[in-house]
Amino acid sequence: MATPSDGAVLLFWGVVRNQNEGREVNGLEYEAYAEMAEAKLRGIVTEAAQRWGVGEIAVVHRVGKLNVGEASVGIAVAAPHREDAYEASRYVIEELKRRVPIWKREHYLDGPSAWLGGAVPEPEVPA
Amino acid sequence: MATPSDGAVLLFWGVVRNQNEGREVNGLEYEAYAEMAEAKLRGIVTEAAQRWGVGEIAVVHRVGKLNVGEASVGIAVAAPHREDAYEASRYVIEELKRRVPIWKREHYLDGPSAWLGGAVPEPEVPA
Amino acid sequence: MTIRSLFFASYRDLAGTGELVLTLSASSTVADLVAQLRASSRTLALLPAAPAVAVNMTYAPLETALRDGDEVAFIPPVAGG
Amino acid sequence: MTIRSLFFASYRDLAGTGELVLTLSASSTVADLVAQLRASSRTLALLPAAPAVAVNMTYAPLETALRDGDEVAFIPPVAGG
Repeated sequence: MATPSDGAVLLFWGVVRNQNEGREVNGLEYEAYAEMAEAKLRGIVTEAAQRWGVGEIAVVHRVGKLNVGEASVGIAVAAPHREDAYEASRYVIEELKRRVPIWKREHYLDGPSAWLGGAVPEPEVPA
Repeated sequence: MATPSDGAVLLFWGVVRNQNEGREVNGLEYEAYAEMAEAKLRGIVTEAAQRWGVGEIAVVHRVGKLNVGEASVGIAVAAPHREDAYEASRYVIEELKRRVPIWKREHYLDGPSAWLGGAVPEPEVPA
Repeated sequence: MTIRSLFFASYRDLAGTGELVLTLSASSTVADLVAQLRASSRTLALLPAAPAVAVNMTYAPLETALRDGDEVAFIPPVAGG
Repeated sequence: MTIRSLFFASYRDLAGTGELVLTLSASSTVADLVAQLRASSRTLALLPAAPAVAVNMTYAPLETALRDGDEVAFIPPVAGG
């Protein structure tokens, strides 16, 4: 997806880990409010592209069951300069975690599954 | 190269651009003091791994002629946490540019090629 | 007016369903909808009094006035990535 | 003593070669080697008076005392990545 003026390509993958806060994890389940999640991701990508002058950003996020070692999220950024690629990539993952309606349920080796706590999105509009 | 405890994988590629400081570039040539470059890269990777607790870091840097759009350098980092993956990846590319003995000659559409100015490495030892 | 409520993740577990359609009196706010839901069942009573919500896919405060046909999504703390 | 000098990139263009082996008087420093090289040819005279150097693959200051068999690499500004 890079163009001839891009000098840096950065790929980030979030991967399911075998543990979280000391408990052994043997799988995850992601649920999304798909239509809104897509709209929010599009918004985040547009913000990042404008702020860092980055032409190409792609994001994928899986839903459903994932095993340890599988990628849950991928972010690809191509930019003329590496500083912007790193900043834009980091912005996308942090904002995704902050306000994209996706939820995660962890399955543990030693007990029942649990929805994970996370970020509480702020209102975008006044009342 | 990721292990089950790694939650983030970050791949950086530096790519030959079609321009630099306003001049159209149609290719690059990299030269390295290969043995020393490898030793310095190993040192940088070890520093990053220790500082950010990152288990897996791989770096490749090409030498010789490259065309626009080809990758000159690749850095792969796998880490338990994404913050460390971003920091370690960024550290490796910045330190590589600061002190690994590799040189770049640009070939221009409108004139002869030129070695690019860059960073002057600091002494590592007292006299 | 008719309001469609959507429930996800842990809130879906409380609602026992992903979607409920309720009839509210005119000039109701999101807070009124939350109160009505919390009074409607023993498990929905466990919904926070001030949950994050999205009205028609935009995160909105509890004081937001609802209009007929609005879709209100109840958003537990998000944990993508 | 015998010192092996290595030249890369633009410095190799000045030296006309990648490697020169010189005999220096005992207790010479890197600065002495630089001076001797700069005096040895019209193009090597264009070598900076205080270039970055690596002695046996470690970046070292100009005051570094040389020992027989040392390898001194002349390092133009680096530009990897």
